[in-house]
Amino acid sequence: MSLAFIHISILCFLLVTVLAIVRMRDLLAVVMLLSIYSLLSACFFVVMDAVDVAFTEAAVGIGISTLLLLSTLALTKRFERPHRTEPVLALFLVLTTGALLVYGTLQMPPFGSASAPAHQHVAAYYIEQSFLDTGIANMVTSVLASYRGYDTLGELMVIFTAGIGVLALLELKTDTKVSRKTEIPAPMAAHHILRIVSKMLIPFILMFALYVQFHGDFGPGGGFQAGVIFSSAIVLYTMVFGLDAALKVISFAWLRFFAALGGLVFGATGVLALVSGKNFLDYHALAEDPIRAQHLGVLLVEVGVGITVAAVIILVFMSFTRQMAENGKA
Amino acid sequence: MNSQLPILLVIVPLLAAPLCLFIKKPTLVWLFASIVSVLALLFSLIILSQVWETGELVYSLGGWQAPIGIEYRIDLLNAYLSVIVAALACICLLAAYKSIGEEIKKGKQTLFYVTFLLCLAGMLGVVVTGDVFNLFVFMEIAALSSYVLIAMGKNRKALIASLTYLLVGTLGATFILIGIGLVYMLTGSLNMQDLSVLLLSAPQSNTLFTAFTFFFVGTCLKLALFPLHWWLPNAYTYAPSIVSVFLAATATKIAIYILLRVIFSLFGSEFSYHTLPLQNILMTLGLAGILVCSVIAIFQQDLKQIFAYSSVAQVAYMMLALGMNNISGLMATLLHLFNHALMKGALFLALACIMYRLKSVQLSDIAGLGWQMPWTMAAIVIAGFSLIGLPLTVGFISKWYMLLASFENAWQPIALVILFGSLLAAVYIWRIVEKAYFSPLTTNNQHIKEAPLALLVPTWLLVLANLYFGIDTRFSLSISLHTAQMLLGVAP
Amino acid sequence: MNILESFNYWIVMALMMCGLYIMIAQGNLIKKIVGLTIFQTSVFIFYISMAKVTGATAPIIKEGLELYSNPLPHVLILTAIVVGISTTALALALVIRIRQAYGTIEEDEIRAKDRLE
Amino acid sequence: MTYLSDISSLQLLVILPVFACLAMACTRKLKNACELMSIGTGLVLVLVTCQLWHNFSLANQVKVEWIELIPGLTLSLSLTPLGLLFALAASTLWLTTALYAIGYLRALQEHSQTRFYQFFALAMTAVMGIAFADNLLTLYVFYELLTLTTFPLVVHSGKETAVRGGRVYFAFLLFTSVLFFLLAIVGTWFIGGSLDFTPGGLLNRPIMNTGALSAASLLLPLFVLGIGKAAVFPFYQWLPAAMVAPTPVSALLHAVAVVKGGVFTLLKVCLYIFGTDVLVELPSQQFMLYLAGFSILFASFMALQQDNLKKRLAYSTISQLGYISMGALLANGSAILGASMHLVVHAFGKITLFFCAGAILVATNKTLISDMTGLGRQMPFTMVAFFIGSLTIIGLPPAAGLWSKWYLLQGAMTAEQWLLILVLAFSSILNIFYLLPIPIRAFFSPAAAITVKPPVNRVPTSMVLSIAFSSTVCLVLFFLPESLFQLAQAILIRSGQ
Repeated sequence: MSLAFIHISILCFLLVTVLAIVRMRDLLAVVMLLSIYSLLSACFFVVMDAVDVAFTEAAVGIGISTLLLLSTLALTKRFERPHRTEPVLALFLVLTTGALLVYGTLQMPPFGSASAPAHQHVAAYYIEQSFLDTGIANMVTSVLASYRGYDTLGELMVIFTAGIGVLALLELKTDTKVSRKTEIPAPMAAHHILRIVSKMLIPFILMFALYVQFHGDFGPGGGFQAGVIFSSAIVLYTMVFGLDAALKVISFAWLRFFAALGGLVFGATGVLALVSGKNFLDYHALAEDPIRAQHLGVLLVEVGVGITVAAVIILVFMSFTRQMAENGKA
Repeated sequence: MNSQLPILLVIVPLLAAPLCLFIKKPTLVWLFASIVSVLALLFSLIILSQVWETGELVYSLGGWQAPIGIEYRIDLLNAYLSVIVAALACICLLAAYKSIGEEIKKGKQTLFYVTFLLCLAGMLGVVVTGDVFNLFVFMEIAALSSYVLIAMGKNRKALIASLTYLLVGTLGATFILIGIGLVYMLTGSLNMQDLSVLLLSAPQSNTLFTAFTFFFVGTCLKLALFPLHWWLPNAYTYAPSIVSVFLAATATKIAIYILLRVIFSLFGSEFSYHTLPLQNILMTLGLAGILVCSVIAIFQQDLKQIFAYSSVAQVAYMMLALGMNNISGLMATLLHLFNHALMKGALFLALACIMYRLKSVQLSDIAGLGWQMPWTMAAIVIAGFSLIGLPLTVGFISKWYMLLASFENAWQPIALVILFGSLLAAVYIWRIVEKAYFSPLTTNNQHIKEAPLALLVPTWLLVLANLYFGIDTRFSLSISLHTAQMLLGVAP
Repeated sequence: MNILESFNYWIVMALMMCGLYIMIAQGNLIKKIVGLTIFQTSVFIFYISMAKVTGATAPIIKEGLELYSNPLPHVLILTAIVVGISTTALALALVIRIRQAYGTIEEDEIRAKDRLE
Repeated sequence: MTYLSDISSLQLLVILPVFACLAMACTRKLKNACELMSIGTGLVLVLVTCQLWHNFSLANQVKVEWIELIPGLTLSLSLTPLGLLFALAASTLWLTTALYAIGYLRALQEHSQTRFYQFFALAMTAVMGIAFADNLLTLYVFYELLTLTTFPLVVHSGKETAVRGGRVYFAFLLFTSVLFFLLAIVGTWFIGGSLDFTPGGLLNRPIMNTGALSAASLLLPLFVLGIGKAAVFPFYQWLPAAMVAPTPVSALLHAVAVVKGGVFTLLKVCLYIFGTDVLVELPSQQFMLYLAGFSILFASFMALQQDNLKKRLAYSTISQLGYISMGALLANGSAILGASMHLVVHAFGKITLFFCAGAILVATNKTLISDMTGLGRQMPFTMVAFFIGSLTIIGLPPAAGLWSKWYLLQGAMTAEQWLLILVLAFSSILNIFYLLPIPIRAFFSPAAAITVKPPVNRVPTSMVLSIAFSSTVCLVLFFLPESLFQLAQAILIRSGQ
């Protein structure tokens, strides 16, 4: 019951946060609350045994989306203009939808019951067989990368699309290369402590990223989380030392290249199976011993995911920062 | 090789997209993309013929048997849709060379083609997959890429349109996601084939009802069924011309396909039509949509707006026919999927021609162009006739089946409304014709020349298709008949 | 009858509805996007709570454990989160462009400017 | 003597004008090319039709299927006496009008003549298609085609008035055909399970079996209103509106091709879709008859008030069409006979009148009847022709109108429609009032001596020739109507009377 108590209270916290967001006019505060919301939901996921999801939510919700929102705020304005009309229609729509959902819950399989149909059919197979099939302890990884690997390819392509989209939308009006020392805002570069600490931190972050990348088989983690962590290192570097310095480390052209590369690595893994007469993404084509084959396949795929995710996130962040540079110039 | 076709159909464009980034010159990228789309069309045609001969194809990805893994399960409906999408993509890319070269600046053209291929891959992925969650993922690929494509429009309104579309589209997708969740909760499976069996045996529960409703509302948001259509007109209007062509011809069709799957494959027509009042809902919304949107279209000044609203009206037609819940009605829907793609493709391509020469598609600006750009305007006229539903065009065939369906249900008044709707279409086509042919040539249109062949050829390909498939209807009729029988579970 | 059985879901529904409300009702584009994020996240929460089996542990094979929570929804949500963040990134990029084009990110002001044209 | 098999000549009649149109497009550079071509086409059409007539016999079925649009719905042509009758009249008059048009267009220096001739030819395709359509769908296709091809001719001048007139023309015809005609066709398909024109009536058996009389009697009004080209009462405005067109167009299309296409369709529907046995059973038949009667009287009264000659002729056309529709709806032997004869006779009479109107316009730029007093002295020939035409329309000897009206009256009597008999009689008197005064005042007006002016320019020979031809035919058909009569008889035999 204590566990139940914990997760109920988390849910209540979530509700409070959201209600606060509804009322709040200060967008900065809204963003902060949103990251708190993500943090809480991450905790909730942990309570619900979804460690991988929690990990990802933490990385994405608290890290990336907050970062992006903040930089957008920096480019737009902080306070929302209060509007007079109370939207009755919206309220009505929302309430009807809610009512519908609640109506739906009335005959749902009870929460947490092991006998619910959701846990019988396919899930049961995964729990019993996945280790024997793939030799991967972390079922989430095995399902993600092997059983439903194709979904992951799709997911990767979604990120890729987003990256391309951001690139297409936020291009420079002046097509000259970004190398204007003064305009690029790197105010933190002045703080010695920050510089030293971040310089010390970055290698560890990168190492941790690699650990997460390759440890996915045994514990929570995997290509996506690793990619996010990896990118966070670069992001930190950019924030502290400014865009120019970061661009010296890795240029847009390279980022584009890597973004494409990751997807292609994933694709190539699948096509490898194709050329050897097996179905797309059938890792058994990679080696005789099925377990090793699965391991190898998952490894390759995860690497692909990691590369693209890292590249795209850096790409998006940098294009946002570059816009700041534009505004600073303007 | 042949056994791999289903997956090749999707991954060829999907993986071609990142490859484009390694090509320097936009022209080469265009060439590459066109080749890819032609390949896709080829695959889809072969698949269609295979399905026609041997029945549905099954392809389990990763070698994992469904429902453990994801599978592609292609029956006539999937194949039919994939052909439509791939064919339109080919035509669009053919026309893109000139039009995009004109409307999008050099630096971005490569990105455009990448996004276009992603959009194509996403749509094909949606069409062929046999797994609901996989469907969601690929739907998102298609959706995200189409937001980007729309936002590439010159006018700043394109940005707003794109964002609105993004919000609505994501809302719809999330609704569908909720639906998927509920369905999974009830059955523990994500495979459509599996679900269709399990859901039939599943007890009638609120949850089932809620699940259906979320699927339905989500798809209706995406297919712009009448009251949920507000995002569509601007999206089509301010997008680059080619994008308007592609989306107008395919995007809503994909959503309709999803709806068909949900109604007939997942929940079964028995549940949808008899347990739920789906029939009345579709009929009411359909009728309202036809009348309201046709009337709105009449009062537009921007040609793209006119045809965008007419698209909403045409979607309403399909929903109306779907609401008839008989073979002829379903056939009409399926026929119109194809026919409407042809009409709207031709019309928006013609607009692309005008855009290329005039840099505008305002009704007031095309005065007297009938004699300056004879071929383009003739294309608009013929495709317009098809939209009205005059005989010997594809429009007539689908109209005919809609009328038949309403007679079979003894709903003659509705038949009257359908015909009245096509008269409204006649009115807005007529405004264009009169402007183009019977109003004096404005001074700044004096020097306007006919559009380049690179644009005219694809336009007229579609126009001729409008006539050809209106006269020789064996292809579309036989396929839609068999598909309808399959969906309704009637023995052929 | 355990109150948790539905209470859990009801809060999730409430979260969803708040997100939806923010998205529909609020005029500020960033706020809308925040609403969208909340809406999606609450759907994730819904999925994850669906996967929970009382007394089970995280779906990572260990000796001596046989009751695991359902891994499949976790996988789906991993994917969904990624899709979500991609959408958000794209939306924010659009917002930035809109701000540059219109000088505002308030819906009604933008509409007013469009009407002026 | 046959050079072509009937099948091929049937198709030739429909296809040839299209080729003529294309050929004109190719040779638009050459001077007079398209005049020659249209004359040539006209000649060929007439010859081929005559040949068809010559070796026509009820025994042999001439039928050709082109393509199956929808399972059970084919585009197909076949030769029926009624169709042959219509085709004969149409092709002859088309040739005459083509001749007339040359003179007319040249005299008035009309612009873009090539386009004119092209659409003129295409319209002929549509007419032939209507004449030989083997089922309702084919007929509908050509019916719409006729609307589309004649529209450019109506708005030929491109002036604001022309465009407005054209709008009314197109709107009415499209509106009726799409909203009612198509609906009726679907209904027929639904009840009858086919759309083929079957002797004795397609709906005859299903209705007699299932007793779906009420449904069928709903169909009849749909057909009568839907066939807007027949200009039955509520939907007649398009015909006066179409008078903005050049006179040859008004002459051929709005005295012959389009309107006759309409009533022809109505006849076809009554004979071969409903069948006379069913038609008389229908509750709605009576209403439709009265509607026709009303439009006869109404149009006659309207005609009386018109001062513009072409407008007056247009309204007279409407009332005459009423006769034919009435005959078709009466659905007994002599009524059908009268209707089908009137189809031809009225065509010749009315075209003569229009030709004269055009001649007057060319010669004196006069369009108003009030200005035409004393015109007889300047252009006696034209006025004599006009007189003959008027006699034909009214139905007085020595003009052929007598026969058709006689049979119509007889039909009305056999059906014991006393009210309609009164209508017929009264409207004939009205005809006298609105037609005869024109030639009479032209010749015998005392005031005329003062207002005599020399014609602005002389009437071209081609126009004179065609006027002479059409008016003589009116007389000839009076003195030896056998051939016409036999063909009309054949219709009855074919439709199982």
